[in-house]
Amino acid sequence: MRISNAPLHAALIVVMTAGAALTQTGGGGVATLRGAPLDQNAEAPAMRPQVNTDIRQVRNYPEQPPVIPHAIEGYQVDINANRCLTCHARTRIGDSQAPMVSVTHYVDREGQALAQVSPRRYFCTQCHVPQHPDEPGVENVFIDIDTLLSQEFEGAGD
Amino acid sequence: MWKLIKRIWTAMRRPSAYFSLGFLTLGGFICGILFWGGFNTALEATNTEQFCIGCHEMEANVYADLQTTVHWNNSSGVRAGCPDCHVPHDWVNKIGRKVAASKEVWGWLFGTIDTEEEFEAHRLTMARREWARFRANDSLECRNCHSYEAMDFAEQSQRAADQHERFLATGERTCIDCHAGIAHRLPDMSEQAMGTTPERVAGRLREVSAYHPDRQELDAYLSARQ
Amino acid sequence: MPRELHLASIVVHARPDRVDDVSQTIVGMGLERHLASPEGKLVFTHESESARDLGDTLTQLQLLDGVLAATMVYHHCEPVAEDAPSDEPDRETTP
Amino acid sequence: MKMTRREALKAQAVATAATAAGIPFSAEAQNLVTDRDLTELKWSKAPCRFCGTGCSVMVATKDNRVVATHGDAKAEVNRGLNCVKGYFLSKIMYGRDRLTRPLLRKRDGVFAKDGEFEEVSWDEAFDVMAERFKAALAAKGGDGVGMFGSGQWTVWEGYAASKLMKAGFRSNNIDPNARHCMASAVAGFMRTFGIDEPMGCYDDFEHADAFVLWGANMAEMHPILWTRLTDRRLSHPHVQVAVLSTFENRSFGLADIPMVFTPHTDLAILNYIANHIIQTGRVNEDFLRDNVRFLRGQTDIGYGLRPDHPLEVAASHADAAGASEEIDFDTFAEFVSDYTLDYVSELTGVSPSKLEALAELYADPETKVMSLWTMGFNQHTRGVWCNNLVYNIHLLTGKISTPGNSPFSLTGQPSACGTAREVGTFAHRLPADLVVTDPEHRATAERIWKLPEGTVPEKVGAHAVLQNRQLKDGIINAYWVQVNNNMQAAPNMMEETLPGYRNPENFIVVSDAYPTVTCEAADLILPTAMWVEKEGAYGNAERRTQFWHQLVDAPGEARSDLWQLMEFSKRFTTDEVWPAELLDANPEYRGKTLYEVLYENGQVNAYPLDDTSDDYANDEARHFGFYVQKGLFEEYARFGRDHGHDLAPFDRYHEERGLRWPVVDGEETRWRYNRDYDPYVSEDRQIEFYGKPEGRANIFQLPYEPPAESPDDEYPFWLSTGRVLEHWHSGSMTQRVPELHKAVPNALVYMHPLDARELGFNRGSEVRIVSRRGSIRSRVETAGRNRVPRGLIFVPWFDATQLINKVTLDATDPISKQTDFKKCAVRLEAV
Repeated sequence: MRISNAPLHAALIVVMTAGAALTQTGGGGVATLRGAPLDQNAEAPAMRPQVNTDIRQVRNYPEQPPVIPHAIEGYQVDINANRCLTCHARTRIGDSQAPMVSVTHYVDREGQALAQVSPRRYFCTQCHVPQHPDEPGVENVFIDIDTLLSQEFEGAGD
Repeated sequence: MWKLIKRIWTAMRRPSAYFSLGFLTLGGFICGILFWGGFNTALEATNTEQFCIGCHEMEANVYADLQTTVHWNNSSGVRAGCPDCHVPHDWVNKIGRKVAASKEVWGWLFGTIDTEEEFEAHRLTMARREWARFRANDSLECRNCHSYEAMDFAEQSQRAADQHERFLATGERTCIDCHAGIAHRLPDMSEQAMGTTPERVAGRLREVSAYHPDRQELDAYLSARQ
Repeated sequence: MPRELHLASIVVHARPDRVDDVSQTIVGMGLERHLASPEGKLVFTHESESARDLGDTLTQLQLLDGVLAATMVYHHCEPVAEDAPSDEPDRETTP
Repeated sequence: MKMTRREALKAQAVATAATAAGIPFSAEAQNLVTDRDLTELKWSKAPCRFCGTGCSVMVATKDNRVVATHGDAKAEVNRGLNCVKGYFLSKIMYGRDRLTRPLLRKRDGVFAKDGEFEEVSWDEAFDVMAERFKAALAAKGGDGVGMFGSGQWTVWEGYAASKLMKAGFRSNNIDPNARHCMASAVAGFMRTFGIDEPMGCYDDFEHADAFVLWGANMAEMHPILWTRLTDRRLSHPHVQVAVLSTFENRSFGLADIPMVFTPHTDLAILNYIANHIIQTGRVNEDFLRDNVRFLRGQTDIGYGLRPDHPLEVAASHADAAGASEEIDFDTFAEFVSDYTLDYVSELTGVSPSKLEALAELYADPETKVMSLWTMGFNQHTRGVWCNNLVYNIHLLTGKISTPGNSPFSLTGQPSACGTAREVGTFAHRLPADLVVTDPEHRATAERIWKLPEGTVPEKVGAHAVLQNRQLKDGIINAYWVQVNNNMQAAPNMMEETLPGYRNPENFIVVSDAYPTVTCEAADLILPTAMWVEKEGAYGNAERRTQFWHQLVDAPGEARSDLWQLMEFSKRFTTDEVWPAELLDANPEYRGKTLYEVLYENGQVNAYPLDDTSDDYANDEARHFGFYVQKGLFEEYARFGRDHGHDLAPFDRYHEERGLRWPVVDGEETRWRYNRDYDPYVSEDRQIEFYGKPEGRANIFQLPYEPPAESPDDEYPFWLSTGRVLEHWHSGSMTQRVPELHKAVPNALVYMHPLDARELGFNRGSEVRIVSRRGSIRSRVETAGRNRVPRGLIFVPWFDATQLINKVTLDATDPISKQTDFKKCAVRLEAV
């Protein structure tokens, strides 16, 4: 849980000591991602290192760009050099044993297949992002197609 | 004036009539220590980060680069400053590096690199010099702190452990081959900038010159060499 | 005598109006139901330690009231090592 | 998915049997579902829900749920690409905490300002809400109510809202959050060209030889346009990219000319470039002679703070900030001659060589230049000036309105252009660039809306920042916020935003899909349908209007903003809200509901339900009994057709990947003001800026003036705020996508490592960021994606746990009223 008791206690104190303060700050019981009354500041969560397990995450659908299962802190991706491609380029995967960039990345804006990764795909982190161990404040109930199909079948069979 | 110099010189050449041999030997020894100590102190003074960033070009460029990297901030709080990586730790190599460095003093005096643009223009040349040195000494300065023998593969990511076992243990590659750019921004690694001469690609710069739209030629060259 | 695993899948075609009770009966016989179609086709799997057991079951199915046909589609047989359960996790199956 | 060997065998057995029997089998049994009927998805197009780029995405639905999204290969804007946010659009509607019932603050069963939120019916919600709106209208007329909308409203939602406020409630107190975002660009366009929005289009990316990013960090904020720019730069080695900002960001990764300048001094750089063009004899004299006039703009115009603020009292022309007078070229040339290379280099902290290289991109007649900007210029207390000054350098060289020569104002919201600007949901505007202060414009609106003369009030309404001030001061008492999170977005939250929302005199309604911090400060929360839960239309930064169908149903009782606006209007009669004299003069309007007057006017309800698509649901059309969206759009389109803002017929937009207005004879317009492309240009002109008299655009003489607040001994740091790639605006959608949250979980303070050292902070230390107005707690980042110079910190604003707008200053551009979120003075303290 993101919401710790400290801000709650603080809010209670405010309420008890000054009735007028309630209208100033009272959240009214609606759960937001805030984690503290609006007029107070909770402790900023600690910065944690990027996930570096190399365990690939299941994609939500085939078209989703995979998230990066390793840390990329300090990786240089600019006009001078591209650290990602030192492992993921076609010619590098023999040494690195990393997944090769998808063939979709060899197609230019006009739909022409190129010999090299298309320049418009050069900045990898526009689509592929590393992950931190921080869980979101609220769950997401997106259902992927496979789960939906199996639910549907079970529904039909009953 | 000339007479004075001549008189001193004569006095210096004459054997001592006043001091014992022992005194002279001992005195010479002490003077030697003082001189030597002074030299070393001066040498060490040039071997500090403060000296390195005494000139603006270093402070504004490579030192600024360093401050965002793992050699500046890390979990165990060990920091590597400029001399840790750029000056050998044993004396002979250190003096050698210092003599070589006198060229940099020349560059500083005569303003070879005064602006950020000039620094960027020379970044590749300077970086290459360092990569070549690291390759020649098998990444000696890296190994002052990081040795293969001391690596705990259980603590490394699987990816890193695999690569170290495969390439570092076998001596097939040395640290800098894969870790160039770890402390400073990489210069333009494109083919146009790097060129394709053997000297420049010999050290497997392809490890860091990953990608440029038209660097097929370099790839072709590299595969032909293998 | 070495133990064997017999795993078979069976398609049962039941009368559409009898699908539910036929299905229930078959599950009661120890088979596992997987799929069903509106036309009354049902897919079951059957696990046993002998081919005879499988044959008997098939016969019983064909004779069940409300069943039009019962057909074995897939049969797999392998020895079961006493100390090595066959349930060891396989490699990850999704690419 | 891990399977035991036996399970795998069984799955194979089942699959074989299923195939033999012709039965579709489930995904649990096998990894691959092969039955086409089951696996076939319904793919439909929709524009992305996030920024103003206007990428088109393909959305897959199955069983009333969105199951996948990907970039639309047929769309010219993005040709199959999305940024990481766009790729995760499938998940934005599925946060567990979607609002599904209206929530009202109650105590003992009745509304109470200090009550706790309780679920209520729509009827009860609207009853209480109507009562409060009626009371405010009765007491104060239109001044007592207000609405804060958005550049995320669909076109018809913004249009319906504008009608309800401006004609129904007869109040111009309606403003969009685009005020925080685009207002300076709008004022810049109106002052220089007389018509809003860029003359060029995204095709310029494939034609330019040089790109200049004026503060825009496109690599993060407009990633798909950045792919087009990157494509051009890396594929054509002669192309140059100049990146200007107050700190080094990801866009510097492509920079040939990187430039970190002292905040606010961009004004001086722009004047230096003009000076350089003139001094080196590269003025395009033919172009100037035919197409340009010169004006001297008003100076010393203040900072848009409250009138009693010392800075406003000291400003000599705060009351007439937008004034100007005509001058000639020589006067202008002499004025900019003060902006010498040495002076500007000194002021900006940028080396002379870089400044010269930048100026040469503009001066060289052979180089086609695209200038790009967004919040760096617009969120600036001289933001309108910045916009005017960048047009100056394009006009001086004639580098405009031709492919590749393009001063291009980027937008931050999906329909900042389509809704906020074109529909005219600003406090001073009406559709198609008309304004409420012009009697003829009001008459046009009243004629098209079939309303009596004098319905639309003349008085300019309260703009975004003023609305918050008036809520605090108790002037506006009934207030409705739709599709935005202004508690988090507005400046100086503790002094100017929160007090107004919690002022006991006021009733605050917030319509949203998720419980935001704005909801938390509200009295009534209305659950809202979002994105493809309704039929919609957006207009992007290159004048492209794009439509989408309703693809899935909204959860629970959530309803679209359109439904809410129109349904609410049924609760008011003209007799209740219009003055007696208006009704006396027009008795036929007596006794009607606002719904009848505004939406059942024979135009909005002109298209029957049958006209809606057979393939898609349309909840609003079904509810109201006619094709609402089409009726609203067609009525709205009357404003712009034959007036340079032509929109195509409604149905065509459902077929196309958008069209760029003006759409004349079925053809879109790519470069306006150029006869080769724009049918509105006269036969005898090659270039004609037809929004201004004689078709001449204005070059403005405007100086550098200092910012409202600068660092001092007590508050020694500049604070700049902004966005990150992975989150969009206040994060209310992206923070609910786990992958995006995990990519960037929290806001951080980006600061220089040596500044951190001096203050005794490590990377990761918790610090308090303190200004004269408020403080927040955050963590120090000395590495990562930005490299800030000493003396400046950058804090993104997406994080609800770290409301950086508690710290910012509510200084605005005095002309555009847009807040400067990029500059104020702060200090840092250890926690």
